[in-house]
Amino acid sequence: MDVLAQQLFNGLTIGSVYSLVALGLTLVYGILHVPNFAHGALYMVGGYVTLMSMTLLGMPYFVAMFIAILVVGGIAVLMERLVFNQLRDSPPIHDKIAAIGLLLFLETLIRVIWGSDYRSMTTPFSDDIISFLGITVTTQRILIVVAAVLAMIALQLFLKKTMVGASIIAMSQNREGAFLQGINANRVAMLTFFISGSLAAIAAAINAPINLVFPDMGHLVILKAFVIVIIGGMGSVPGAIIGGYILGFSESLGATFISAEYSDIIAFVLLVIILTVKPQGLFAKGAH
Amino acid sequence: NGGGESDVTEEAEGTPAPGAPDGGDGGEEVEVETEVAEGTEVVDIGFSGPLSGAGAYYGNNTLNGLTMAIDEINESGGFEVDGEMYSFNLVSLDDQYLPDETGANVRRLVQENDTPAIFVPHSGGTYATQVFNEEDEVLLGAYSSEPEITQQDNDLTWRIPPTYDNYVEPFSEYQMERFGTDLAMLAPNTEFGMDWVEALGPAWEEMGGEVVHDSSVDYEQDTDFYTLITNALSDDPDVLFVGGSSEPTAQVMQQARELGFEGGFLVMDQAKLDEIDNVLGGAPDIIEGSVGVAPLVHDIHEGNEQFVSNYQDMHDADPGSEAGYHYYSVYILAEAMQAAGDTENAHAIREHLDEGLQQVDEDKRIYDVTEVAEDGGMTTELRMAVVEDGEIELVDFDD
Amino acid sequence: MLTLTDVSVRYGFYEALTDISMKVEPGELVVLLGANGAGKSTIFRTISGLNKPTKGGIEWNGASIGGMSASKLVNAGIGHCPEGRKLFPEMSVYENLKMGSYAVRRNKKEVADTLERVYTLFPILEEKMKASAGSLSGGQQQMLAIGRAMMSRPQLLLLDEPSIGLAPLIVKQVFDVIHEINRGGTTVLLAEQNANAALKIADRGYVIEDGKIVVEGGQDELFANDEVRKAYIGA
Amino acid sequence: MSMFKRNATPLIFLFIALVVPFVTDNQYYLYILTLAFIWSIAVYGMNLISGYTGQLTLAHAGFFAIGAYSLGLLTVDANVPYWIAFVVACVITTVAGLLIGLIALRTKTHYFAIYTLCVGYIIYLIIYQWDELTGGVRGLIGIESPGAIGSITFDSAESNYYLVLVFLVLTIIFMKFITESLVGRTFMAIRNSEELAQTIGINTMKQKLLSFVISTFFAGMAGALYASFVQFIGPEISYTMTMFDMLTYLIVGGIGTMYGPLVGTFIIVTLTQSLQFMEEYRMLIFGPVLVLLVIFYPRGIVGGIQMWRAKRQHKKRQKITKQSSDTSTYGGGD
Amino acid sequence: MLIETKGLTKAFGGLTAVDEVDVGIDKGKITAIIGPNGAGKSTLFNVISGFYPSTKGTVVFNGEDITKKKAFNVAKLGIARTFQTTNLFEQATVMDNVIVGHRLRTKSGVIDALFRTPRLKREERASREKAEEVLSFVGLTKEANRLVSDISQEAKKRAAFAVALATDPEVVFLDEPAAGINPDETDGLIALMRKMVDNDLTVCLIEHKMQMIMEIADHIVVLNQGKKIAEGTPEEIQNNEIVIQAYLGGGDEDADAH
Ligand SMILES: Nc1ncnc2c1ncn2[C@@H]1O[C@H](COP(=O)(O)OP(=O)(O)OP(=O)(O)O)[C@@H](O)[C@H]1O
Ligand SMILES: Nc1ncnc2c1ncn2[C@@H]1O[C@H](COP(=O)(O)OP(=O)(O)OP(=O)(O)O)[C@@H](O)[C@H]1O
Ligand SMILES: [Mg+2]
Ligand SMILES: [Mg+2]
Repeated sequence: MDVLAQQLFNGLTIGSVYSLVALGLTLVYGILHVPNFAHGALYMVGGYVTLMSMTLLGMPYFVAMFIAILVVGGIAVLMERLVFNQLRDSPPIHDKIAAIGLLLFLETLIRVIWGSDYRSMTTPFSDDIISFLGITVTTQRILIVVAAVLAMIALQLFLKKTMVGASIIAMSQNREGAFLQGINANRVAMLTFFISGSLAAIAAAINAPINLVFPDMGHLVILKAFVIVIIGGMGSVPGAIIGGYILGFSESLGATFISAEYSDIIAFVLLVIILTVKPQGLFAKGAH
Repeated sequence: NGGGESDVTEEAEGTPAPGAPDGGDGGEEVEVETEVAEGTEVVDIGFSGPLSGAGAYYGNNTLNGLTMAIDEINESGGFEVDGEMYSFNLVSLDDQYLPDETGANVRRLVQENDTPAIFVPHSGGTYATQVFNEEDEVLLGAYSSEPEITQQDNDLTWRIPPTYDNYVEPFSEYQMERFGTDLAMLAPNTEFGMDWVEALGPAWEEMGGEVVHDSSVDYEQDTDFYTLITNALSDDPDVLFVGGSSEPTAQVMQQARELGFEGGFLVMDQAKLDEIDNVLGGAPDIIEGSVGVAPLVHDIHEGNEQFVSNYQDMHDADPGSEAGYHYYSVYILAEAMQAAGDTENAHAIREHLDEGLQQVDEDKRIYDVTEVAEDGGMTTELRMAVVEDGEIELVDFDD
Repeated sequence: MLTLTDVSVRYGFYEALTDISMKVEPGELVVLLGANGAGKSTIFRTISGLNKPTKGGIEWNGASIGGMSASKLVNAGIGHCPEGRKLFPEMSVYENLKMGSYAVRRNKKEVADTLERVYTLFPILEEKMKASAGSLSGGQQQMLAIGRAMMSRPQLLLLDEPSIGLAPLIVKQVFDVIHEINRGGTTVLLAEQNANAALKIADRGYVIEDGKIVVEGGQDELFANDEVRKAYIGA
Repeated sequence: MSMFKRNATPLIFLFIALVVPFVTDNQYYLYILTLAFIWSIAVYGMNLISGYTGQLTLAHAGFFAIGAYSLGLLTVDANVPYWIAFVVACVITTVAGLLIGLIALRTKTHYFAIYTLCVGYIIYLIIYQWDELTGGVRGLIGIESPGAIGSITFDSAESNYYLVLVFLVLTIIFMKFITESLVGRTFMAIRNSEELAQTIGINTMKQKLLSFVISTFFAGMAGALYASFVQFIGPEISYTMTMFDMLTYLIVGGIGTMYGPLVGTFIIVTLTQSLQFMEEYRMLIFGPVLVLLVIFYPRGIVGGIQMWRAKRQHKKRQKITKQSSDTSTYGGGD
Repeated sequence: MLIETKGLTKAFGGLTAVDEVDVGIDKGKITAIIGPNGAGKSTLFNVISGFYPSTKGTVVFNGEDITKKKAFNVAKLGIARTFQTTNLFEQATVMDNVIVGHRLRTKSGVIDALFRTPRLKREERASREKAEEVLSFVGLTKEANRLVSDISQEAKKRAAFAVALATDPEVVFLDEPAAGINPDETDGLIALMRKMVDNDLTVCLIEHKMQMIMEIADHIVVLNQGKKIAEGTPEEIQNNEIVIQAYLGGGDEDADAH
C-alpha cells in the first residue's frame, strides 16, 4: 500500500463530501446573509430519508437518493417560507438563532421517529473493492468523488450560464434592486433553498454507506463546512469547492504526518490561521 | 414548603401509582414507568440518565433493564422486608449526559421522592453525585467501569459493571498467539477508550508484544475512517484494537479489511460481536479472528435465559450488558433491603448488598457476579467470545 | 395609461401619502415636484410595487395593479430607477446592466441594442464594464442605475431624482436623454429637485406637499405659478 | 428615593431572591436557582459583547470552561487556596480572552461569529484531548467548594446560593453602570455602525476588545463558580451545545436588554426542569418556540415587555394630546 | 495652511483614482473640491481622513504628518467628515447620535463607570451640553429625541453635520452635502456652512451644485481623472477653459439650474 497515494485519495473522498455540504451552505448564505446552522440537520435528514426509502419502501439506491433530494429540498423550502422569509428585516443575530431552533427541532424529530441508534446503509456498490497504483478504493468511494464533481459542475453551469443563477446572486446583493429588474424574489429564494437542501441530501446519501446514519451525523460536518465557507469567502461558490478539498487534503495528510488525535482540530486551526492573516477570508471580494 | 417531609413509603391504593407520590409542591409530574403492587408499601427508586439527545439510546437500554426487573417484582406481589410487603416505583429523570443535570436530578429525587437508591449510568453524573450523596444519604448505583469511582471513599457508592481490566489479559493472550505480536490501537476517544489503552498497551508489551501504532478515533463523529485506518495499517500490525459503539466499530473493521488488513481484531467491551455481525449483515470474512466480550445472547445459561427471551419479546432487540446489569441490580437491591431489614437507610442497604447478592434466585443471576467488594464494586466472572471459522464461540478465561 | 385614485400609504403609524390621485397618459413626460420628504419616492415605490397602498386603487393599462409584486410589474412594462440606486455592488457593471434586461432577456437582439444605447449615453460604463458596481464613484453609480432601468425597455419609466450626484455636464446630458427617450415613445414619470431642468422637458407636472397633491398643471402653468417658482425654481 | 423608584421591579425580585432560602429548605430548588444564577452571570458577559457591542460571540462556553478548569486544576492539582485560585482563574480567562480577542476581533460580522464558534470548538477539543492536564473526557473530580471568608463557610446549599447571588447582583450592577455610561454609549455606537464609530474618533478595535475582555471575564468567573458548585467538570461544558443553550437564554430573555440574561436563563432553566417528564419531546417544543420568539419578539421577553409598556405610554400620551387638542378646538372655535 | 497634501496618490489595482495631488486648505476658509464623476474627489477625502491608506505622498495637518494615521486618530486630531451617502446610527435618536460624537473628547473608562467618578459625571454632562449646543447650531433642537430613521433627508444631513461638529473638529470635510436637497433647503445649508466658518471652523466640501459652490467657496480645487487640473477663486474657475470643457460644460444654464 502506498500511504501517500492512499491518503491523497482519502482526502479527495472526504473533500468531496465537505465541498457539497459547504456549497449548500454558501448558497444559502448568499440569500440569507446568515450562517444556516440548520444545514447540518438537513444533511442528517437526507441520510435518514435515503436509508428509510431503501429499507422501509424497498427503493433502489438511486431512487432513494432522488426521494431524499425532493424531501430535503422541500424541507429547506419550508424553512425559507416559514422562518427565514419572516426574519428578512430583523437584525442578523436572529436568523442564526432561528436556525439553531430549527436544528434542535429537526434533530429531535428524527430521534423521536427513528431513535438515536446508529444505522448502516448498504448500497449495491458497498462491497466492490478496486486496487490500483498501490491504493485501494471501493466503488462507493469512486461514486462519491464522481457524484460530487458532477453536482458541482452542474451547479456552476446553472449559476453562470442561466439568468436564474445570476438572479440568485443579484437577490443576495440587493433585494429591492432585484425586484425592480423583474426577479420574483420568492421563487428565487425558494429555489436557492431547494438547491441547498438537495446538495445536503446528495452529500448524505453518497457518504452514508461509508459511514453511518444517526441523529448527530451532521454536527461535525456542518462545523467544518462553516470553516470551509469562511476560508473560501462567504457566498462564493468556487471558494466552497476549493475550500472543501483543501480541508479534505489537510485532514488526511495532517492525520498522517502531524497527529491523528488532533486531526479534527486541523480544520479549525486552519481557519484561525487564515483569518488571522486575512480577516476577510482567502477569496474575499474587494471591499468598496 | 417543598416536599421531602413525608414518609419514604406509603400505602399504594392500586395500580398505576400516582406520579410523584409526595409531590405536594406545584404538582410537577415525574414520569412513572412501573406499576406498583396493590396493598404494598412503595419504595421510590431513582434514575437519572440520558433519555434525550445523543445518549438516549443507551439511556433507554439501561432503563429497560430496571423497568423489567421492577415490573416482575411488583407483579409477583412485591418483596417482604421486616414482615411488610413492599413494591418498587421507578422515578426516572433525564440528564442528557450532563453532570450538572444529574446533580439537579438526584437532588430532586431525594427531595421530592426521598429515594433510598439512585441509578446513574455514566461516570460524569456519578462524580457530580458523589459530592453530596453521603450527606443526603442516598445509595448511588453507578454503571461505569471507571475504577476511580470506588476510590473516592464514598460509603454509598455501588459500582455495578466490572472494571475493564479483567478483559485485557485473556484477549491479548489469545490474539498474540493466533496472529502475532504487533498491535495497532485505534481506540475510541472516549473515557472507555482511554481506560482500555492505558491497560492494554502495557499489558501487551509485558507479554512480549509490540504496540506499533497508537491513535484515537472519534467513532461517533468522524465522517470517514479511511484516513486513520490507512495510517494504522501502514505500520503492518498483526492485531488491531478497535471498539466504540458496535455500529461504527463494524464500519472500521470492514474498512480495515477493504484496505487489506488480514489480522485479528481485539474488540473493546463497548462493542458487541453479535451486534457487529448484525450490522455487517453477516460477514464472516470481516469478523473472523476477532475477540471480544461474550454477548449476553451468546452466553445463555439458567440465570439469564428467561430475561433474554423476555427482553427480546418486549423490545424486539437483543439485550446488551447495560440492560442485563441493571436488571440484575434491582434484584440485588431488593434482596439487600430484605437482608438489611430496612428500605430507607441507605447505609444499611449498602452494607447488605453483598449479602443480598448471594440471596438472588438462580434464575435471575444474569452474570456470574461473585461479590460486592468492600469498596462497593461488583466482581464478575467473565467469558470472552472469539470468532473462529466465521462462528462466534465462547471461551472461558481459564482455557 | 397609469391612474392613481385616492391612494394612501403608511409607514407604520405615519401616513406618508394621503389620497393621491394622478394620471399619466401614454407618451407623456410628467414631473413630480416637492420638498424633501414630501412623498415623491413613496409614490414611485407604490407604483412599482415596492410599497403596498393602504387605500385607493392604481390602474395600469386598464388593469388594477395596486398591491401587485414589483417583479410582475416590471414584466408589465414599468421600469423604476429608484432612489438610492439599489445596484448589485459585487456584480460587474456589465452584469448589472444584464440583470436590468431580466424581464426581456429572451429578446436578445433588443437587449444588445439597448445595451449599445446605454454605452453610447454613458461611455464610462463601457469603460468600466468589468469593474464591480460597488467600486464606482457616486456619479458613476447613478449613471449605472439609470442605464439599468433603461435596459428593460419599459413603457413607463419611473426616474427618482436621476440627476443626483451627477456633474453638471452629465446632468445636462441626462436630461437630454430623458427627453429623447420620451420622444421615442416611452412614457416618463420624473421626480427632481432640479425643477427648472425637469420642467423644461416636461409636458405636465404635480407638486406634492406633505403627502398630498397641492398643485397640478401643464408645463406653462407650473412655470407661471409664483408659488412653484419661489419654492422649487428659485426666484 | 428616585433610585428606588426607578429600580423598583429589580429590587422586589432581589428581595424575593433573598428570602427564598427562608421559605423553602428544598435543596433541589436552591440547586436549580444557584445554577440559573451562575449561568446568567455568563450570559451577562455574552450580552455585553453581543447585545451591546453587536459582535455575536459563540466562544463563551469555551471561556466558561477555561474559568472552570483553571479553578479546578488550581485547587485540585496545585492545592492553591480557593479564593486565590478563584482570582487567578478569572485572570487566566481574561488573558485568554485578550489574546483571542486580539485576533478574532479583526474579523467582522458573520466571520466573527463563526471564528469564535471555531475557537470555542478548539477549546473543547483541547480540553477533550489534553488528558494529561484536564483529565480529558474523564473530567476533573473533587473540586473544592468555595473557601471560607472569615467565619462564613460555603459548604451548605444556602450559603452557596447567597454567595452566587452576591456575584450575580454585582454583575448586574456592573453591567448597569457600564451600559449607562459613556463606555456603554461607545459600545452601542459600534453596534450601530462600526464605520461611523471610527469616523467620530472611536478606536473601535480597542473598544471591542475591551468589551470582549470584560465579557470573557464574566464567563470565566461564572465558570469558576460553577466548578466549585458542582464540584465536578467535564469537557461537555465547553461544547457547542452549551454555547447554544447560553445563546438561547440570552435571546429568550432579550438580547441587548439589562435584565434579559437573568430572565431568559431563569425561565429556560426552570422550564426545562418542569418539563422533565417530556424528555425527548422538550426539544420538539423548544425549537419552534425559539423560532417563533425571534420572529415575533426579536428582543425577547424583556424587550417585549418594554415594547408593550412603550405602546401603552404612547397610547396614553396620544389620548392626552387628543383630549387637549379637542379642548383647544372647542376653546378656540370661532 | 491647515492641511496640505503633497503628491498624494491612491491606486486601486490598475486605476489611479487620485494621482499626485497637491492641495492646500486654508484655515478658516471654505475650500471646494469639484470635478467630473469619478474624478477622485471622494477618494481624496477618504485618504485624507484615514479611511484608505495612501499609495504615495503625504498629508500634513497643522504641521504634523498624518499620512499613516488611522481614521479614528485623524478624527481625534480634529478632522471630521460626513459621507456621500448619509451615514448615521439609524436606530438611535438624534440626540444619542450626537452625544456619542463627543466621545473622543472624553476620557472616562470602565473604572469611571463603575465608581461613577466625578470625571464621568462631568464628561457626561459636557457631552450632553455639547450635543445640545451643536443641535441648536444646526437647527435640530426640535428633532433631538426622534429616531434618525424617522427624520427627513435634509434633517439627516444636518444631523450628520451635528455629529461631525460634536467631535470638536478644526476642519470638516463634507461630501456632497446638498445632494438630493431642494433649492430652498440648500440655502439653509449654505447659511449653516457660513456659520461654521464664522465659528472658526475650516470647511472643505465636494459638490456638484455649481451655484452653491460659486456662492460660498473661497477657494476651489478641480480634479479630473485623479489629477488636479486647476485651482483658484470661483471667478477664476468659472472662466477657466479647461474646467469648462471637462466639467462645467459651456455654462449652459440647464446644468446649473439653481
Ligand atoms: N421606510 C420608511 N419608514 C418610515 N417612514 C418613511 C420611510 N420611507 C419614507 N418615510 C417617510 O415618508 C415621508 C415621505 O418620504 P419620501 O422618501 O417618499 O419623500 P421624498 O419626497 O422622496 O423625499 P426626498 O426628496 O428626500 O427623496 C418622509 O417623511 C419620510 O420620512
Ligand atoms: N474601492 C474602490 N475600488 C476600485 N475602484 C474604486 C474604488 N473606489 C473608487 N474607485 C474608482 O476611483 C475613481 C474615483 O472615485 P471617487 O469615488 O473618488 O470619485 P468622485 O470624484 O467622488 O466621483 P463622484 O462625483 O461621482 O462621487 C472612480 O473611477 C471609481 O470607479
Ligand atoms: Mg425621494
Ligand atoms: Mg464621490
